[in-house]
Amino acid sequence: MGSYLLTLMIFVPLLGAIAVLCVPSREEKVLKTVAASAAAVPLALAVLLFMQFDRGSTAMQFVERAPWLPAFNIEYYIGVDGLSVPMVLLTALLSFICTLASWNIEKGLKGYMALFLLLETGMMGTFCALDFFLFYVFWEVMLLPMYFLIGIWGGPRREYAAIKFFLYTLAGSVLLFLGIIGLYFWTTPHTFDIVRLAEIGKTRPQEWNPPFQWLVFIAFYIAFAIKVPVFPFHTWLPDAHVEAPTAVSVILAGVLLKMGTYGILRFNYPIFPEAAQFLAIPMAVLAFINMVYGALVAMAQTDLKKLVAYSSISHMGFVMLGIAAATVPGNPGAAAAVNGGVLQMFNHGCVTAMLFLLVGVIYDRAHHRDIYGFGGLAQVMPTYTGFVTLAFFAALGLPGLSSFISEALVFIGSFQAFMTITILGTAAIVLGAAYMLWTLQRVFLGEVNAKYAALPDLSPREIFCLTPLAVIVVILGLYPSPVLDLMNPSLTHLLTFFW
Amino acid sequence: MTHSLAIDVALLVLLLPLAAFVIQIFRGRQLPRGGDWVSITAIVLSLVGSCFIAREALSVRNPGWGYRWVFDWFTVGANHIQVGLLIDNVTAVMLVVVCGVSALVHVYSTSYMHGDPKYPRFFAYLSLFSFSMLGLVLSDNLLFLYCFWELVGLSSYFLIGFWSEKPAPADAAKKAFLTNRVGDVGFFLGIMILWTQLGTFGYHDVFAAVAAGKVTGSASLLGLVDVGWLTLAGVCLFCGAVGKSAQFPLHVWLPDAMEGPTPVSALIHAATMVAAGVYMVGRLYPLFTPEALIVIAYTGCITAFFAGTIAITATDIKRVLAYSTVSQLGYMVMGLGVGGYTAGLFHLMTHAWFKACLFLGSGSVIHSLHSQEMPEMGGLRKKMPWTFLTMLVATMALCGVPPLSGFFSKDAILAACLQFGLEHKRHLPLFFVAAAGAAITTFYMFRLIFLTFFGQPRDHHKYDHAHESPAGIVLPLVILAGLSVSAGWGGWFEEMVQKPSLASYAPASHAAAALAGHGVEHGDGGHHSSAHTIAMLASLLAVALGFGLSFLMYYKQAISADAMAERFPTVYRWLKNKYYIDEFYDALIVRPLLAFEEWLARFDLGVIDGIVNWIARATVVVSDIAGRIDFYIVDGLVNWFGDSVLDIGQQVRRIQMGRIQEYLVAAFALTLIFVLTLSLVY
Amino acid sequence: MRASLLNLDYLLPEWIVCGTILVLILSYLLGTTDRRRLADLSVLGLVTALFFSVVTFFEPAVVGRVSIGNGLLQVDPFSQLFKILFLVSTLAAVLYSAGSVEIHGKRWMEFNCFLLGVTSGMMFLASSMNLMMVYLSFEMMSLSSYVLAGYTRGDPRSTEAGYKYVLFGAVSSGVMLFGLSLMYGLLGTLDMGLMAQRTALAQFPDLHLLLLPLTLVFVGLGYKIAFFPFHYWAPDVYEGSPTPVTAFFSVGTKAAGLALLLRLLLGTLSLDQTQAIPWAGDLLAFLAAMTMTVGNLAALNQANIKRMLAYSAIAHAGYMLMGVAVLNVAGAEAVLFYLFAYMFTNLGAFTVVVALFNLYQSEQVDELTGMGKLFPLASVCMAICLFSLTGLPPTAGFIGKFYVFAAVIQKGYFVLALVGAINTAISLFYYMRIMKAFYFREPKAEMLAAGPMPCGYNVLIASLTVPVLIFGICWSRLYEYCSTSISSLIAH
Amino acid sequence: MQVIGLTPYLVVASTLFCLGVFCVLTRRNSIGILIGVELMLNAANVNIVAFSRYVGDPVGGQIFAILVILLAASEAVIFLGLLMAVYQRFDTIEVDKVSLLKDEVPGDDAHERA
Repeated sequence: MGSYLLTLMIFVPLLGAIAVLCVPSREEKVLKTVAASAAAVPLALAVLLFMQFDRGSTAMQFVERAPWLPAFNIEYYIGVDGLSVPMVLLTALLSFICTLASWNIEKGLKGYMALFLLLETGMMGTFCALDFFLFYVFWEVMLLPMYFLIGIWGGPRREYAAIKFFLYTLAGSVLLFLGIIGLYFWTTPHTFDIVRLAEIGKTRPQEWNPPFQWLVFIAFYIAFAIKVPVFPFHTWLPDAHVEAPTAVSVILAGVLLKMGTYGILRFNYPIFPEAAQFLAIPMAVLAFINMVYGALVAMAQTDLKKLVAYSSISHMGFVMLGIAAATVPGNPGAAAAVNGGVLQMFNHGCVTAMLFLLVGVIYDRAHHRDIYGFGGLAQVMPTYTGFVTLAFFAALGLPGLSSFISEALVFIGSFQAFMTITILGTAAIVLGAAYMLWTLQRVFLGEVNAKYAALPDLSPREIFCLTPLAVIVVILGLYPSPVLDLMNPSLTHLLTFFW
Repeated sequence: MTHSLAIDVALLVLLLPLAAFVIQIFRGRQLPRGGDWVSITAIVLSLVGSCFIAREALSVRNPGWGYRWVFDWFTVGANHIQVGLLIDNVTAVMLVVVCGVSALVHVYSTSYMHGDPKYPRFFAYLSLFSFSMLGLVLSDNLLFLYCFWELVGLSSYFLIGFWSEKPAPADAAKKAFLTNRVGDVGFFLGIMILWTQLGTFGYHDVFAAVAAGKVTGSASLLGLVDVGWLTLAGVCLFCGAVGKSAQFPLHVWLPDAMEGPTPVSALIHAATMVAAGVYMVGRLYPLFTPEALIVIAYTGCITAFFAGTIAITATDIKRVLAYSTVSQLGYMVMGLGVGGYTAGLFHLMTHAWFKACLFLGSGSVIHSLHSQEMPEMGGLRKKMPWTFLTMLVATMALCGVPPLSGFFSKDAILAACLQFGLEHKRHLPLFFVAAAGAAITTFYMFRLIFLTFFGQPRDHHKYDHAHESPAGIVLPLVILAGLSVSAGWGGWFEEMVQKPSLASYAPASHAAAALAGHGVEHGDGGHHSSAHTIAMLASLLAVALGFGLSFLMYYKQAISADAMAERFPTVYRWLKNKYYIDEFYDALIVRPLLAFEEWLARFDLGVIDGIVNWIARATVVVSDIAGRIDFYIVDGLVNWFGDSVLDIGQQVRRIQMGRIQEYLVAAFALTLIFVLTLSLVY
Repeated sequence: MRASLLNLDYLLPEWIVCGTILVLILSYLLGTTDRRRLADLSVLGLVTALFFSVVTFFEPAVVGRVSIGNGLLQVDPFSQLFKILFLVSTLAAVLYSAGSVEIHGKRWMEFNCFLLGVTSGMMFLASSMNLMMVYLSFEMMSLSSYVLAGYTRGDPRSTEAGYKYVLFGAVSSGVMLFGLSLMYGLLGTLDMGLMAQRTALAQFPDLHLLLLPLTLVFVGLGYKIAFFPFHYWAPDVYEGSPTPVTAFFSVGTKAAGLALLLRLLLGTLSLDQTQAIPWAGDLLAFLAAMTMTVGNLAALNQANIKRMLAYSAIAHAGYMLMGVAVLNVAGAEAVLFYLFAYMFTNLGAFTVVVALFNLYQSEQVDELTGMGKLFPLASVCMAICLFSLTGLPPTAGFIGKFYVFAAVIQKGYFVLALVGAINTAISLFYYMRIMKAFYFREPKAEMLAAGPMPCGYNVLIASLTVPVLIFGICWSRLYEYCSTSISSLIAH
Repeated sequence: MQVIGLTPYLVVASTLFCLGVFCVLTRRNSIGILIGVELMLNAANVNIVAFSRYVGDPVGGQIFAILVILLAASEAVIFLGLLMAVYQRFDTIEVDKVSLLKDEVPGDDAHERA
């Protein structure tokens, strides 16, 4: 058992997409069922993976490899370690939830679902690939459906947002592409094998001379930074998030942003530990800017969705800070920082997914998202308000909810490494609370806006979508070990690259 | 009592309110009576458990008594992050205080909140608060403490903003949470410093490591001052207390928090939560270096005096009490700062009873009058005798009239201040300010009593409708008044709660070094010093003075308060406007910050995005001349070429698109350039 | 190597193509004027030729290279692979034109004959081993293509296209011929095999003297391949020509030029082995960079799909030139692979353009909105083709780009690689402009009236797009063939 | 007997070629351009014949030369044929006037000078 688990997980959605295409488009019920079940299979498999994963080992598990292009040593090589399993879980969960959340799509449901499932294949593949070439293929495959999902089903400025997203990401990925090829030829024997490249990075980094290391490191970094997104590459994000339909925003913020930091941890660090160490401070400064700048700009937004989008920038800054701190030699908190960073990736994925789903709920009902345009919704939609409150407080890092532990770990772990940055960065905590509470007050507290006095509360389907996330947020806040134990060995192993 | 039994009881005490919260939040509406009995049962059971633990503590009467229980929460790297419970004398007392006040407030609320549409929700929040507060008291390490610290803030947010459909409570709730967040960030920084230095969160481990001198080195602040890590950690941790215990300059949220329902004010903003800061300082006492303690002492002193003066001019009954609370918290903090560990915590405990009583009493008045403004009250003692009596007792306790409980605790603080002043002469002003503060306290408290209960009714309409509150309200008042009287008797507290010595945590060999490194030891202002007598006299004098003045001004009206206000307009204005602190924050922080955000957002849209757009536009511009690009580049080259080299310029006068010949010219010209360049280069 | 005059059987594909021309003329004279019937005939001929090209590709003797006509021609895997490429693109062009409204029924036979004439010229060019033969076949290809460009009589734009094409072509081939004559003098022989032997032995007094002749030859090739600065004619001619012709030009003639370029640089002058002409690589790299930049930038603002694809074709010539510029086996293999990928992709995209033009008589991007809704299959295929043109996985275009970039980076031309990468990003913008019109906008009311897409076009579009995907996922076999071809080209 | 060396032939050929190029680039009249092209082709032919003698490959070179003449003729035919068509549609054989196909750049009409 398990030998084809990852392959199944990656390609079942693709089969689902094909199946969806075969269903006549007027059979909406059937379409939805097929799509949801195609997304449910990877979720079930991911849970199986979660249970069967050997938490004691730092090696790649569930490895499958087969030659693809022997001439270039390109392989179909997939596997997971403690870093990818949480991401795979997140992807499977959010994809499933999002297929459900998209049931109210009106136009072109068939195409939407097919693209969505294709997107899932891309995401799963990206997190599982252990061959650089394969990784790149999945990385790009993800882009295409995303472009259409934003461009066709998005808001009024969808064309602009879609092309902006696409261009930004592609600009990054061509750099990545050049870096991958360069790395291949500068390694003897030539290889795309990520595991082997990491070994070389650890045992004989002199394989690559310093200017080359730097060039490739920076090329990779920019590619991933665009995805994270790191200031000043972030401007695609608000547009894309705001224009995208709800479920796509969820995937964008919940999964795609994580690919940036995942890439840095998976490629930049193990392959070029020296360059990573050298660039730790610039990376931390960027992380700091992300945290504080994102929070400040979020505060100034009047569009609920934009606010959430900018809060993502801020929260991804925490991740960046954590992983930057992991490279500093002699930092006693390195393990805490990197664990915190990756846990924050997972947590932010859940929390921001909730936030976007919730914004989608209100948009579906009121057809606008102006923070000033509501008021007193707490009385009109109590259940909804309950979920929002939970999500907001999770987002601002309240203890007992998942983000707290990850943010605390990041700060604690980064303190020794970047004292000033960390201290200044705590401002983001206060600012985060400020804009969240401010929004909460504007939208939910105060007098009921007569215009929205009759809005219906959450439907069972919406509750069904939100509940799993809420449960995870609470459980991981109380007891993060299930996820932390998963990644701790792998991440601790990663730290050995730095000293 | 065995170890495991004690822990089990403690866990039960902690988790019962949580269970009640969960039940209430999901099922409250469906339960009979809105489920208030669920919460009440839970908290009463917790109280029983607390008493069980306290009885054990009392029977042992040993300062070293205690149980600890830890478990691994999670692991990062090789670090096992642990959390756990700690039961010792301080905890035991705090448990009883928290559960006691909480239980009484629960009972009180059944009457006070009767008929509110969100009645079940209120009890849910009360349970959540009780859970958080008990966790805060019981936790045995910094991280866990911080978690509950924040949760307490959260429940406070919910409770202050309980009537969220009105703008003022919602604002106040937000303000409270954010102000606290600022302090909490400091607190968290302190935790970070300690963890970075020591790699542990547990109190015991931290103390042991500090005692062993493991925290070394210093941080340079802005390159100006070098501060020892330990001192810095202490000050940072204290920031948390500044926020939560409403110390200057973060006290601004507490008066606003009075927008919440009165039981909440009594429970959270008088008796328990605001005392958490004081409790935390006491809990981490061995950590604080003398330098840190000086900061603490002066912060407390400033707060005590400053809040007291504001209370003089306040007219809202709850606000007077709020400022009084701030002031009393300042006393406690100051007590701890000057080394009066026992005194500070003692005052915490006594203050909890009488301040809860005062708040509930004021709630009773508000409940019957539907007004909080003292100028609209007067002469209520006949209409509300029970309320009047209990409040009077509590006021006397607060002012420190012997032999009520406040007398003992306040006296202990004054004594500690005096003793500290005597030991370190330049810190003697602390004592005088404290003594003056005691007089001010008496003055404004009796002003409250006189304005509310004596004299002629000033608003007859309201007066006529006034009535004594129901038993659900009166009963807690009576119990609390009783405790206000008696809690200080018997000297049990001093016996049980004694200042922990850092040396006791140190491994033997390090003890001496640690003591040496710790510099001046703060003496504990105990009863046995001569300072005590002087302090007691000063205290009594202050009470007499304050009462006298108040009596003259507000009962006899021999001195006109208005005249005084006219006589000292500036002073009055500053006091009335709370020293303009809120305005100051607004002007200096809130507005600039908002402006900055606006600017940043515009910056993001205009500049960063603008640059990107500009690049895009530039590309489009480039592409706009895309059709021509061949030609304009070629054009220049060709012209130059034709005029100077091949002398065909006369023929190539213009370049127009679509003309095949010009294509050819361009191609040839470029070919020639290539050939020439290449033959020159190679 | 079988060297004999009598190896004519290896030229079977060429004979078949030439024979098809005769058969077409004959059957027309005998009264078969039906376009469908004639199309069947020429398709039959082309498929047979294709079949024999494939067969000869695998023939062991061919792998060992077969010399024909006393060294005038040589049949080797390199030439055969190119012939396959030519035949496939001709097949597509024939099928386009069979249903095209631009080519009038009565004159369809002539058109088809010229088309096959171009094809046979290209096929001979791929096999040429003698400068004389090179010029002959080059002209054979060119002369027929001038006619094709100006074929639509009623449209002055078509005439203009033909006129411009012939003017530019005549001048370029004249310049090339002058270059060839100089080469002949310098190397002392017309036989490219002999030249190869001499270059390998470095028997030339001074290869630097080749600077001028080689540059002059580049002019001719540059015009065929349409690379900077000899690309100016391309947008105008592509726009003016009938769409099937444009599609054919953008693939077939480009490939023919590349075949000659590769044979000349690698097969004849052995530039991969000798460092005798150090500037060749740098010059080509510069031209490559310029070509794709100019092509992409100019394409950005085009509203006419045909013209946009013309500029895109120029840009792609730049990418292929990148592979040539590295002057080694890896680069040449990359170019071959890229050509195949590009052929399927570009033909696929053009099929959609042709089909839509037939329906709407429009080539304007902004008019063809909402096609995704009206013609799902064609639009999806168009999307795949455009992604492949951009170079996104999992399409053949990506793999092609991968090989080219790999070769360039391996060689150490980092700046070139970077320019190529940036260009890839730029190109996305205008390709996505088409996608935007197709998918993000609603169809115009008048567009709804048009009938369904003819089934034949759907089949054609799909069968050109499927290889794009297949070669994007399992491409190793195709790559092996490219390798075989190149090794037959450079082994001496 | 005095032997004329290779150089004079090359000089003649180069001159011819340059004249051809000049002609092509400057003539407005399409026929003039055609003549220029013919000049270029013949320049090449002079080269080929001279070289064929010089490198001792009389047959190949001469056949090549004849072929070039042949191809030049057919090229001229096609050129003239298309020129006829141009004349029918544009009423001119001035090369500059045939410019329907171009990049339409907004605001570029301003350049339409004489």
